[in-house]
Amino acid sequence: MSKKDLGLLILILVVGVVVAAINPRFLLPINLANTSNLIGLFGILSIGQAFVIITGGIELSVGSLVALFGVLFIDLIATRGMAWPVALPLIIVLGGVVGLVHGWLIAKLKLQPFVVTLCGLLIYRGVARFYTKDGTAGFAFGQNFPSLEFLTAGRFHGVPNSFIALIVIAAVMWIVLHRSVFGRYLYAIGKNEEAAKYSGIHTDRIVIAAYVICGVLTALSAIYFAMYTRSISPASHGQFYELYAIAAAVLGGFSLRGGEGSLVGAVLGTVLLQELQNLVNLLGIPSSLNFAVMGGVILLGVMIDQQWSAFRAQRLVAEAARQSQ
Amino acid sequence: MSKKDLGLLILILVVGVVVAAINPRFLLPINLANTSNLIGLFGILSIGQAFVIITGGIELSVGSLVALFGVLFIDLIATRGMAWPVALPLIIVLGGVVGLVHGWLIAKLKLQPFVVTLCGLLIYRGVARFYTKDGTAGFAFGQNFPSLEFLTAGRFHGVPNSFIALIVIAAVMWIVLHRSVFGRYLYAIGKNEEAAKYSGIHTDRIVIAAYVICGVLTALSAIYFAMYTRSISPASHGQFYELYAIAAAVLGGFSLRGGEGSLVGAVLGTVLLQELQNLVNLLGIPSSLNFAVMGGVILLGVMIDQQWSAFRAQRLVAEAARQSQ
Amino acid sequence: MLKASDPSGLTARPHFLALDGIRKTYPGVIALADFSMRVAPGEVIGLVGENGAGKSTLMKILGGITAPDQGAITVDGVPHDRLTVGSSMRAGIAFVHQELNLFDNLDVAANVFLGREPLRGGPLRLVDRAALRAACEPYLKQVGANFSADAPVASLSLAQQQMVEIAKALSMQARLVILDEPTSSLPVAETDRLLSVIAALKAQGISVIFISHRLHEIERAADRVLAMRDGALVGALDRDEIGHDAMVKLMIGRALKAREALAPAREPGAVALSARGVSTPAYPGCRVDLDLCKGEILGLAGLVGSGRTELARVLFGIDRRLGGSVALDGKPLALSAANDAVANGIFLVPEDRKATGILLDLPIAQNISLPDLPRHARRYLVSPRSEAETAEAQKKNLAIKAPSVATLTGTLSGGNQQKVVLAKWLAMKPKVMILDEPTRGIDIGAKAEIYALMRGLADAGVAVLMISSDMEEVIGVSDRIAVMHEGSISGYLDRDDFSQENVLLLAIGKPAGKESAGAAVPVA
Amino acid sequence: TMASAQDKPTLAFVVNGASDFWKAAEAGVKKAQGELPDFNMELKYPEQASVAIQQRLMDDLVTAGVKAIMVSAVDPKTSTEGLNKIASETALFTTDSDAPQTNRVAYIGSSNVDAGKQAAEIAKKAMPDGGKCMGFVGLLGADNAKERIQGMKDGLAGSKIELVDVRGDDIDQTRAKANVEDALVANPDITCMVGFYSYNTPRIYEALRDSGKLGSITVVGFDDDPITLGGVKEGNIAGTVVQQPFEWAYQGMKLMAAYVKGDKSGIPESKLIIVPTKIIGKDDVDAYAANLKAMAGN
Ligand SMILES: Nc1ncnc2c1ncn2[C@@H]1O[C@H](COP(=O)(O)OP(=O)(O)OP(=O)(O)O)[C@@H](O)[C@H]1O
Ligand SMILES: Nc1ncnc2c1ncn2[C@@H]1O[C@H](COP(=O)(O)OP(=O)(O)OP(=O)(O)O)[C@@H](O)[C@H]1O
Ligand SMILES: [Mg+2]
Ligand SMILES: [Mg+2]
Repeated sequence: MSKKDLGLLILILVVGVVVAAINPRFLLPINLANTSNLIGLFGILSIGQAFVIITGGIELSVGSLVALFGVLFIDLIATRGMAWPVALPLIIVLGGVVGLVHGWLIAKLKLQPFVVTLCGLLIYRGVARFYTKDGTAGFAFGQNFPSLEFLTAGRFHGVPNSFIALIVIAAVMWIVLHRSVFGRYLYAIGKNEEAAKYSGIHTDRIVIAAYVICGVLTALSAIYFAMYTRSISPASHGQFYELYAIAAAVLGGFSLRGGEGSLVGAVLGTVLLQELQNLVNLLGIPSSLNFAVMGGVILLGVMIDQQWSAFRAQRLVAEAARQSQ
Repeated sequence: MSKKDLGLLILILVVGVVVAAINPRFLLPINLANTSNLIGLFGILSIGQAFVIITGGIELSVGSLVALFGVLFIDLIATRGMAWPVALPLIIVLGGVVGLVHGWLIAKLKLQPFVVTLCGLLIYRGVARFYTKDGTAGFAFGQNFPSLEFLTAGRFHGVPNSFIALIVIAAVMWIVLHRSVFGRYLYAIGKNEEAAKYSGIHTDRIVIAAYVICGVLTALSAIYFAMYTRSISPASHGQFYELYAIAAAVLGGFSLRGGEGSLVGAVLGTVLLQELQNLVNLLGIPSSLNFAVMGGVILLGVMIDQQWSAFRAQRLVAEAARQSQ
Repeated sequence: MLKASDPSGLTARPHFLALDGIRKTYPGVIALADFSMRVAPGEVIGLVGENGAGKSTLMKILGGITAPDQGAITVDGVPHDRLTVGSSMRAGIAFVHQELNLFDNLDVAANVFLGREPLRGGPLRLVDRAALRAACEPYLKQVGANFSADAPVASLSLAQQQMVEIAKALSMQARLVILDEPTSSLPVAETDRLLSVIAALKAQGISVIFISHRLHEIERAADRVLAMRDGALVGALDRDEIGHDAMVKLMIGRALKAREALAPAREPGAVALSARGVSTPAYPGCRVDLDLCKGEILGLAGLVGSGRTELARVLFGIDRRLGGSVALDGKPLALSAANDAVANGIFLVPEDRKATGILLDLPIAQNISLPDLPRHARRYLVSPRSEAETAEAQKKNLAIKAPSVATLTGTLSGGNQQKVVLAKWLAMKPKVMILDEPTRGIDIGAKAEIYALMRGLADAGVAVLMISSDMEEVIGVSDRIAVMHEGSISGYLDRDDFSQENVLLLAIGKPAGKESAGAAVPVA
Repeated sequence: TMASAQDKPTLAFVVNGASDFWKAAEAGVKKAQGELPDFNMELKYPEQASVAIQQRLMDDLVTAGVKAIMVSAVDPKTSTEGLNKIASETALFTTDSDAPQTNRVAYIGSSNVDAGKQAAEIAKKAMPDGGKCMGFVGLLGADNAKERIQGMKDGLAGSKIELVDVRGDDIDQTRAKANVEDALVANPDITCMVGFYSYNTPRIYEALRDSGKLGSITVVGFDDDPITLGGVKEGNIAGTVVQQPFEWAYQGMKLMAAYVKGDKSGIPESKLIIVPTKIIGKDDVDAYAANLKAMAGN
C-alpha cells in the first residue's frame, strides 16, 4: 500500500471515528451494510473509470450508461420476459461493445476522449429516455427474481453481495493493473503514448481494451444499480455518477494526465465519498449541503495531499542540507 | 476566419437550410431573435470557458456558478432591495474573485483544474441551495426593473440585447485572444507551460488571469440567465451548462489539451448547439431526444472535421512528393 | 564521389541491410532523395551530415516510425515496402532515438524491457519482476550506469536517461543497433564506455549505425563513414580514409577553416554575475561561489549529475535557491522566477530543448519573439511584422535551415531547433548568457558558428557561462573553466592550466596538477 | 440538537426533490412542531430527485432512529420493495403520490388525476368555443406529470379543446422559457397554454408578456408560484389548480405523532386521506394569497 493510499485510509478512519463519536448509530451493522452496499455499487464504476483515466483518457458517459443499461436490463427481464441468466451477459457484452466503440473512436480515429464520451453522455441518456418514452422502467408488483436478487441486492452473513463483488473485482483488477504486462502498458501509454508506440506496444489495442474494461464494469454496476433501485427513470437515473467515479479515482491518486494512480486508491476514494454521504444524512446536515460537503472534502483532501508532498520534499532537502554541514 | 471555422459555418447554414425547408417558420424574425437571445446567453459562457481551455485547463463549475450568482443577484435586488447598478458590478467582481481562487489553486498550488473545478461544481451548487434553503429565488409579481430588463432581456430594433452583448464581448475577446500579447502567452502556455516559463513568462499570472476572465464572463452570463428566467431553483438551474460551454468550445476547434482554438469557433459552436435545440422544438422531435440530437451532431461534426484534416494532410504530403519529383 | 574500393558498399558484399532509392518528402522539404546504402554484419557505420541532412529521418524509416514515399528496404534478405515499429523490431533493429522517449512513471528495468517483459503466470501474462530486474542489471553494468535497475526514471539526469536508452537498445539482442546521437549529453567517461560497447557489439557480429556530430567519436568507432547532404549520399570513407577533415569536407562540401587559434586571453571585465554560497535543491548541502565576468566565456565542466544543470536553473530563477545570494553588477537579485532573470538580462539555453527550450507547435517566428513580446507589441497588440522581421534577421544570422519563419519549429531537424533556442535570446540584449550543452546535437559547421556567436557575445561585453560535457569544446572555447564535483565547484582553471587531465582530475574531486598543463592525456 | 434528537422521537417528512413547492410543507411541519414539542420533526430534501438517493436518505434516517417517515416517493410504482423495506423498520406514510401496493400506514395528499381534471375545467370555462392547447412540463416521464396530463385529457374529452403536445424541459428553466417561445413560433394556431409544473406557468406568463401575447392566449396553471397568482389576479392567467402541501405536512405530522404514540384512530379504513386540490380563479386569489402568507408566518 502506497503512502498516498495510507493517507486516504487514515482520513477515512478519522472521519469515521468523529462521526461515530457524534452519532454512535453510525456503527450499527445495518448502517455499515447499507453503506458498504453503495460502496460496492459505486466502487465498480470507479474501477472501470480508473482504467480509462490511467491511459490519460476519461469516460463521461458512465452515468448515462448506468441509466441506459439499467433500463434495458429491467425491460428485458421484467417486460420482455427474457431469462435473467441470458439478459445479464447480454448487457455486459453490450457494455463491452460500447467501450469498444469509444476506444475505437479514441484510439483509431484520434478523437479526444472528453469529446467522444461527452457525446456518449448526451446520446445514451437520450436513447434511454426515448426507449421508455420518458417513462419509468421497473418491476411490476410481486415480480421477483429470487436468485438474481440474492446475487445483486442480497447479503451473505450480513455483508452485501455487491460489496463482495467489489472486493473480488478489485482483487482481480489489482493484479491486472499492477502485476500484468497489460497494466504496465497502461501506465506507459498514460505517460507517453508516442514513446510507447516506439517500444513496439500496440497502443491502440491497449487503449481500446481499457475502454472495454470500463464499459463492462459500467454495465455490471448498472445492473447492480438497477436491482438496488428496482426502478429507473431514465431522465435522472445515474446523473453525475461519472463525476462520482472520477472524483473517487482522483481522490485515490489518479492523475487525469494519465500514468498515475493505484487501484486501492480508487476503492478508498469511493469509500470516502460514500462515508461522506452517509455522514450528511446521519448528522442531520441539511441535504442541500450534501454536495458542498463532498466538494469541500475532496478539495481539502487533494490540497492536503499536495501540500504534504511539497512539505515532505522540502523536509527531505532541508534534512540533506543539515546532514552535510 | 480559419478553414475550421468556415467548415462549422457551412454546417450551421446547411442545418439551417434543411430546417427552414421543413418548417419555414424557422426563419421568422421572432424565432431568429429568440434563438439569438439564447446564443447570446450561452455564447458568453463559452467564451469564458474557451479562455480556460486554451491554457489546457477546464472550468466545470460554470453551471453551479450560474445558479449561485443568479440566486445572489436576484436575492440582492428583489429581496434585499439593493440597487441593481450596485448589485451587478458586485456579482461581476464576485465572479472575478471565484476565478482568482480557482486560478490560484491551479497555478500556485498546482492542483489539477479538473479537480478544483469539480469541487467548485459541488460546492457552489450546495451553497446556492443552502442560501435559499432549497427554495426558489425570484421576483415578486409586478416587481420590475425597466432599465435592467431592457439591458438584459430587451431588444434593440428587434435584436436581443444579450446577443449584442455577445457580439461586443466576442469582438473584444477576439482581439485579446488573437492579437494581444496576453493571448499569445495563453497559447504558449497551453502548448507547453514549462517552455513558456523558460521564456520568462509569468505563467502563473497568465493562467490565473484566464480563470478570472472565465469567472467574470460566467458571472455576467449568470445575470443574463437570471433576468431571462426571472426565477431560479438552485437545485437545477444551470445544470450541465458547463457541458454546453465545453461542447461549444470543442466544436469550435478548441482542444482540451490546450493551445488550440479560435474565438470565432467557440461562438459558432454555440450557434450550432442552440440551432439544434431550436430544431428539436420546431420540428416537433420528442423532447427526450434533444440530448441525443445534440450529442449525435457534435460527434458527427468532430468526426468529419478529424477525417477531413487527416485527408488534407495526406493530400498535402502526396502533393509535396509529386512536386519534388 | 564513389571510389574504386566502393566504400559506400553498394556492390555485392554480404549485407544485413540494404536501402535502395529511399525518398521522403515533407511539405516544402525533401528530407531524403534517392538514398541508398548497405550495412554488412558486424560493421559500424558512421553517419555524418549537417543538421537537417536527413539522418534522423532515415533512421526513423528504419525504425518503422515514418514510411518512405518510395524505395526498397531489404533486411536480412527480406524485402519490405515499409517497416512498422513491430516489423522493424522483429527484423532485429534496435533504435536509440535522438530525442529521449522514457517513461518517468516507471523504473529503469521496466523502461529497458518495455514491450518485452519476462512473463509468468501463463495466460495471465504477469510481469516476472525478479527476472526483469536480474535481466536488466548486466546491461546497466555494460553502459556503466551508476544507478540501479529499480531506480525511478524520474530521478535520473538527462545523461543517465540516455544511458537507460542505450541499455534498452543493447538488451534487444538486435542485429542492427541504431544510435542517433547517443552521446549528445554524455560526458567523456560515459562516451568512452559507449565506444567500447560499440566495439563489443561489432565483435559479436552486430551491425551499428552511429550518428554523431562529435566527429572524433566517429573517427574512433566507425568502419565506414557515410556522409549525407540535403537528403542524399554525398560520399563515403573507408576505415583508413576516415579523418576529421575528410568528413567535414564531405559534409559541408568544402574544407572548414582550421580551428582558429584561441584569441589571446583578454583581461576579463568587471564581475557581472556573482553567486555567493548558493545551494541548489539537488545538492542542498553544498554551497557554490561563482563569479562570472563581463566579456568572458566561463566553461563549466563536470561529470554526469555533478549539479551543473541545477546551478543553471537556480541562476535562471526556475528553481528556488535554498541559500546564498546572487548579485548582478553588484545589485542583489531575488530570482524568484525565470521572468526575474529574463527581466535582468540573464538568459538560459536549457539542455532539454524539447521540454523546455522551445514550443514545438509554434512557428519559428513566434518562438523567437516569445520572451520579448512586449517589444514586438504596440498597446499590448502583437505586431506580426515586427516579429517576422526579427525572426528573419535571426534566421539569416544563425543560418537556420527552414522553408520560412512561419514553419512549425517541431518539423525542424534537431540542430536547427537548437539554433531557434539561441535565436530567441540573441534577439534580445543579454547581459549574462547561460548555455547548458549549447551544441548538443549541432553539426560541426553550425558549432563553429555558435562558438563564433558566443565569442561575439563575449566581445560585446556579455558574460557567458557555458555548461558542456564536451571536453574539446570546454577547452577550446572557454576563457576560464570551472569544474563541478558533486554539487560544489572543485576548482578553476586558467588558460595556462587547460588540459583534459586537469579538468578530469577536478571533475572527480582531486586537485589539478599545474605541471601537466598542455599535455595531451588519453581519456580514462 | 443532536442530544434532543436522541431523547425525543423523530418524525421525518421526506420530499422527492428540492422545489419551492415544498416550502409550504415546511411551514406545515413547523406548525405541527410548534404544537407537538415532544417530538422532533424535520423535513428532508434528497440532493437529487432520484430513487437511489431518496432510498439512501431513508435508509440513513432509519439508521439514525426516526420513528416515522412520511415520503413523497420519487417513483412509487416501482419502489414497492424499497418502501416496504423502510416500512418494515419504521412507520411509513406516503404523501403527494401514493404507493398503494406497499405496506405504508396511510396516504395523505391529493389526486393528480383530479387536479388535471380541474385544469380542464378551467380551460373549458375560459374557452367555451374550443381551442388548441400546448402543455409544458419538467419531466415528461414523471408520474405526477403523466397523471396530470392524463387527467386533463380526460377532462377535455368531448369538448372542442385539444391538448396538442406537451414539451419537456428537464427542469431547466431556461429551456422551459425557450420551449414556450419556440411553441409560439412553431404553432401559431395555439390558443392556450398549460403549465403542469409550478415553474412552467410563470415561464409561460413571462414569455407571453415578452412577445406581447399576454391576454390573447389562455393560460392554465398549476400550483401557486407568486407570478402565477399575480397573473391570475391580473386576469391574464385563467386559473390555477393548487394542492395543499401545507395541509399534507401539518395533518400528516400530527397523524404520525399520534400513530407513534399508539393512537391509530386517525387512520381511515381506506388508508387514504385526500386533501382535495382547489381551483383558484380571479375571485379567490386574494383570499388564497392571504391564507398562504398567514401559514408562512407560522
Ligand atoms: N515531421 C516533419 N515534418 C516536416 N519536415 C520534417 C519533419 N521531420 C523532418 N523534417 C525535415 O526533414 C529534414 C531532415 O531532418 P532530420 O531530422 O532527418 O535531420 P538530421 O540529419 O537528423 O539533423 P540533425 O543533425 O539536426 O538531427 C529537415 O529539413 C527537417 O526540417
Ligand atoms: N528531477 C530530478 N529529481 C531528482 N534528482 C534529480 C533530478 N534531476 C537531476 N537530479 C539529480 O541531481 C543531480 C544533479 O543533476 P544535474 O542535471 O544538475 O547535473 P549536471 O551536472 O547538469 O549533469 P548532466 O550532465 O547530467 O546534465 C544528479 O545527481 C541527478 O541525478
Ligand atoms: Mg537528427
Ligand atoms: Mg546537465
